[in-house]
Amino acid sequence: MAVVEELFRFLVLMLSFFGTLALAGIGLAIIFGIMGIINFAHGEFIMIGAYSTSMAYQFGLPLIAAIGVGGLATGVFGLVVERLLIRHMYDRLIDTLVATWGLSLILTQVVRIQFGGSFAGVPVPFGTFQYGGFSASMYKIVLGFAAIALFALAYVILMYTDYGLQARAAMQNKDMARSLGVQTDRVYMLTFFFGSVLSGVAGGLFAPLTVLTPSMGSDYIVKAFVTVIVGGANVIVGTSGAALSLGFIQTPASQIFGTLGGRVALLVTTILIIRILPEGISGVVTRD
Amino acid sequence: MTEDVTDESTGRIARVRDLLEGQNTLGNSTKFWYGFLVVVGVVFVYPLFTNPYILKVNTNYFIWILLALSLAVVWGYTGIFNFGQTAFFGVGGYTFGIVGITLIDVTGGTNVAIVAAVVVAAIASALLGYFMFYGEISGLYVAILTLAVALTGNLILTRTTNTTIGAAELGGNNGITGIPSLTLGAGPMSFKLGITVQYYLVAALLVATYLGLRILLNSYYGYVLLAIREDEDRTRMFGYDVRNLKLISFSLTASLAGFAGALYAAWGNFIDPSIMGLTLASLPIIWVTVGGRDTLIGPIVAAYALQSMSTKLSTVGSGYTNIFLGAVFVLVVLFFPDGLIPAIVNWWEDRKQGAAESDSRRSAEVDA
Amino acid sequence: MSRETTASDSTEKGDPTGQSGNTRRRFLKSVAVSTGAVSIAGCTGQFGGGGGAEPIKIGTLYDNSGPMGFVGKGKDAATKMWLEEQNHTLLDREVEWIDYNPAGDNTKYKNLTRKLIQQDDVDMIFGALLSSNREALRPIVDENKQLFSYNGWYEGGVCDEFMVLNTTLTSQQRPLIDFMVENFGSDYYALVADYNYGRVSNRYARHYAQENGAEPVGEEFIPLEVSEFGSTINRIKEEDPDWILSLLVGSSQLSFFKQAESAGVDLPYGSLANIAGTYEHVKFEPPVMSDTYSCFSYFQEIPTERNRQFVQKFQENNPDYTKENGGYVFLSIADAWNAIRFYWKAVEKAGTVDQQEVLAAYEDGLELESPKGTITFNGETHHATQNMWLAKVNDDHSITFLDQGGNETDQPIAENVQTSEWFRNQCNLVEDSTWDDPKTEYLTPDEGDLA
Amino acid sequence: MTSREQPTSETDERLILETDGLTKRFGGLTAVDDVDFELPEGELRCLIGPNGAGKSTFLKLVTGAHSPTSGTVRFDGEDITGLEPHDRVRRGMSLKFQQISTYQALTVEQNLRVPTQRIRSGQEATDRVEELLDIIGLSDRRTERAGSLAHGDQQWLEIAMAMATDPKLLLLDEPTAGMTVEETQETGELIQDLVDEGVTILVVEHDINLVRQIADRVTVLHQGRIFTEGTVEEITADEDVKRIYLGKAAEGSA
Repeated sequence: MAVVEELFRFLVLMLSFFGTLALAGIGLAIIFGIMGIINFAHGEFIMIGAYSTSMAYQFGLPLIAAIGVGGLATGVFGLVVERLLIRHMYDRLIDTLVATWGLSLILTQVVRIQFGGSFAGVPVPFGTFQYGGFSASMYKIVLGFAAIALFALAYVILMYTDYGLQARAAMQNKDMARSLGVQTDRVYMLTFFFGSVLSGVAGGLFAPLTVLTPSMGSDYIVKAFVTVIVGGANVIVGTSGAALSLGFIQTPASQIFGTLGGRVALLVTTILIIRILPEGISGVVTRD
Repeated sequence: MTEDVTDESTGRIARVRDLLEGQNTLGNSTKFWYGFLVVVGVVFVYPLFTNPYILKVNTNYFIWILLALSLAVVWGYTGIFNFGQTAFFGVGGYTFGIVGITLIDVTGGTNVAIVAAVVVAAIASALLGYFMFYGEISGLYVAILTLAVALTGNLILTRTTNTTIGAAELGGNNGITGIPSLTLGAGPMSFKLGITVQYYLVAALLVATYLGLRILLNSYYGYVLLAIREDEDRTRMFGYDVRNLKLISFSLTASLAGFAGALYAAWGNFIDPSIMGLTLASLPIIWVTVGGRDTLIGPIVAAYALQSMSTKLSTVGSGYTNIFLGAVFVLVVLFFPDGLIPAIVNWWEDRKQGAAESDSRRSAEVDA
Repeated sequence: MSRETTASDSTEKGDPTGQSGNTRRRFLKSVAVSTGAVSIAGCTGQFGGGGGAEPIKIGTLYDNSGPMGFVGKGKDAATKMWLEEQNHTLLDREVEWIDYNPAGDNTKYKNLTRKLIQQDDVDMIFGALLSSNREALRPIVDENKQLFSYNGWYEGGVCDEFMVLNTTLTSQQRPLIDFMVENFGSDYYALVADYNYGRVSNRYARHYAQENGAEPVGEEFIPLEVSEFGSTINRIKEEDPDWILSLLVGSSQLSFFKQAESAGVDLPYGSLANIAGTYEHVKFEPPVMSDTYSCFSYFQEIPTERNRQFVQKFQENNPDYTKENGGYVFLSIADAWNAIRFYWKAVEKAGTVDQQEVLAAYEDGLELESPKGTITFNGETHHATQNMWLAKVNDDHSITFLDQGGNETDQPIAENVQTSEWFRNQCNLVEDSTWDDPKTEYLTPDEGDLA
Repeated sequence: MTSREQPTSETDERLILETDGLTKRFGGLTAVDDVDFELPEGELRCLIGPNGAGKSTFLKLVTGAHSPTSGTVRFDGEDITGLEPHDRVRRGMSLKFQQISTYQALTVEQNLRVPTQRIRSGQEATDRVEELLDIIGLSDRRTERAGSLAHGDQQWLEIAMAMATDPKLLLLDEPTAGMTVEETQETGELIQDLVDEGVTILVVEHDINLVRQIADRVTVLHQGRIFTEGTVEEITADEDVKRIYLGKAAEGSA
């Protein structure tokens, strides 16, 4: 196997692991990073994104537009959840965790009753990427770049919009931000909406690759948690850095030890990183 | 300790009550103790009126309550958010299963298995505790780390399809079957516990654990744990070795969870990896949150109520169980942030002394 | 069914309480061949038992929610259809159906089994989906000497006095391995769901392959939650096998097929775990599953007249299971249907619902005309024989049945297939086990056993 | 206000606290720069200096919250540089934090019980709690939650809690922050009562009135180094001290 093909194999695998972890984690990271709360129903938000994307696709929209619709639908849903529930428990980490856990139980069962066990899927677009003897799913590569694009979008919004400025202020010191006139409640509402949209888009991007079932969210909640913990509080750099490094560890591990090895390596790395870098990767980045 | 003025004549009862009561636990009035005796009475008279199923199911609920108490102490009182307490519950259960099956023919009893379960849970939790608390890990990261440990345990246990330790086949996803019931004594003298006796034993253990914890929490250690929960730095500057105390609290409560796990394995003659899964890991958290984080009574009532409700709903055969439970969690956290039981107690006290001057126990947002 | 956790749920829209919610129409016009046969052959003795006294109680323990919810609902629907067809009467006594939902929680399985036995005092229990559910409740069944029917497809091995089983065992799926080796070659790559069902089934598969002189070029044990198959697909391409053996189970693992399709893998799949029970050919859009061969005892598409009527009647009762609604009448439904009908025959043969006598009727051998064709209950092993069909998924995801040579047929590829010889040698519940001194084992072959 | 006469001479007095070349660097910034500090037993020393002079860091080095880059800390004659904070407290040191650190959710009585029970038990502990409640005048509000107390009461509660371990050296970090003038005055008297009981006290403080009211001697820190030491009168008269405080453009560098 020529070296180039080996390199391609590694790169594509790396890209797809990175894409999966980053997409799974970005929505959770934004909400956790800025609002300091854990959305335990994050997996179900991804599921809603996937379901609404599939619905839009069945309706006849092209995949890209369908994913947009999926993201928006999840965003609106997130807004409703934020206004009804999350608004009453800002900064109460444990209570939001239990409340959103209850929400995830409700969502999974309601979707099961409403749409049944599984839902019509979305075909995998773009066919195969060929290079010499090496071939891989083009969509996997697209997924990796989509993740990078999504992070860039989040970075731009956080860095160059006034919402972004206020959000970062609230992230550093909520009381100080409030005393400087930042309507933190409004910022939190927008942040939850923004996080939900990203989760929905992630769900839409995952839809072609998996089977849509009410309990598909549970596959992603662990991945998202791992990425956010390792990433730490800093939303953009931390999460993307974590997805990159974890992808870097999982790729060879799964190549050599098989998929089980990859998963165990992922969990063990998380445990070690928490021990060595209590604030995660972003702790290192922002320290000096 | 303010002495609750009782007209108890004999000094002995007053002295016992003095031990049991204190500011750190709910229920210090004489009326409470009468209520307590009534409940214990009902529990011990119940077998005469009901069928084995009800006894067996209630034994199961008592075991869940022991698990809830272990979390109430480590999280409610010490502020260590142990999301993986069910990992030690599972360690206890599996150890009991392995040692029980291997030794049941040798010693004829399961005493060694029970001790082994508690010891292994203690050692495992001490190692993890040392790794965390001497590594300055705290708050949310303790929760995530303990959950990660539980999920990893689950992952590994499901891979034990053809692993055999001692005489016990771990059986991967199917778990260990054929675990002996609680058998006390040894050799020819051993006595296998029937359903009713098991019910009484577990009920007695639960009452003893509750009273023991009341004494502990109203003693020197109770104050220290509360102090650690409130402000570690302040407590350290009073001369307490906070890291060591957290390790002790974490390990003791994990051993209690391991003990409960052993009882669970003996109760069901079976244990499988789902014991360390995500769903079960969240149950104790929910019992303590719904019950109230700085009481013992709260988690007890919440664990019993929620588990029996969940069983009741499953007999209705509807798919609405999860929706109902989910709604309960959301509503309780929304309207009773300090837990249902403290809210009821406060409501009761407000009503009794008239709304005005009751000291509001509505504590500030107490975040672990 | 011994698959674990996130198995894909089939479509069963409609609210859970009223099943499909349509009115309870009587199917007078449906050709009641099955009922006819039962009433003629069934009532040997006069109507025994307590006459019209208190009702006969039947308990079912099928998940209505949780990852296996779709399987449980299908079995409930089949049970409901049969009871309605029988007018809820058996031996002229009213039949009361107690339906509990353990929702996949093993502790609930234990509590509810005990409740059915000790509180509701049922005469018969049908239940458990995964092997872990069954193993959780079996000690209670044995302790209380309760007749129990397990009808989920699994890796085989239950040899228990009080348990009667009728479902597809991996050991009965040998024709698939012979067919794949004969038609595609002896190098195959095995994808195995890493838990009991997967591992034991893989042992049978490898044993049968080796008997055909074939060897796996790769065997990968994949955790159930994995949905990322990049590295697996790379390895398959590297090995370049003749065909792929699929023992993939659960919604996460099924994403392999989509990812393989998009990565340009176009090898034939020989599947011991797909199509019949989880109807991927309905869920995925063509050509993801094209060129997949599956060998099971039941498919909705089985071309016999009896099956066509069963499917039509079932879909009328439960519209969610029609193709338009993305549904499918899958294996577990047929197994539940046969399970309750076997019980009906046994009770009518014994003339009473006394469990010991009903079991004797079972052990004496029963024959049942079913949508799967004629199947017989084997007394020694307490398992029912199966007719195995070999299905091929075409490019448009339609199904055609093949014979050993690969030609289209409307006959099963193997009839009256028993449990494996290894199991039969060790499990004889007629000789070695009695009601009072019962044999209650769970025998799974270790590595060397089958050779 | 009883005026206190000066301790005669440094040498033969037993030193409760002594630092030798104590230095602490955070990356490029040197917060505490080669400080030699001596605090004789029974003295009430005030530590003052403009913001960023290194007062808090110095205190953290003494309590062990930070470990020094170089230099040693001796307490009651023993080198405690390597000791954990709780070991230092067990040797007779006690601290009142800068921000109020009472146990908000616990009652006043529970707050006092935590430090008291470490060195006393049973009835002796209960009596000591009663005694402390009287000193800070909160006897009749013992069951109220500390969080619901007024700012001044909470400061006093924390001072009483710091006293409950019968320390040889009491470290007070801005004990009168956020207090009214009368409250500051009363706090000064409370601190002086404690000194009469033979406790050595080191107070980090900005309020010059309080310093004048209670201090035996004053140490002025500036840019991590001891700028000058002396009695209150000497310090308040010192022009240089004013300059570093007021930050006027100094002629030469300090």
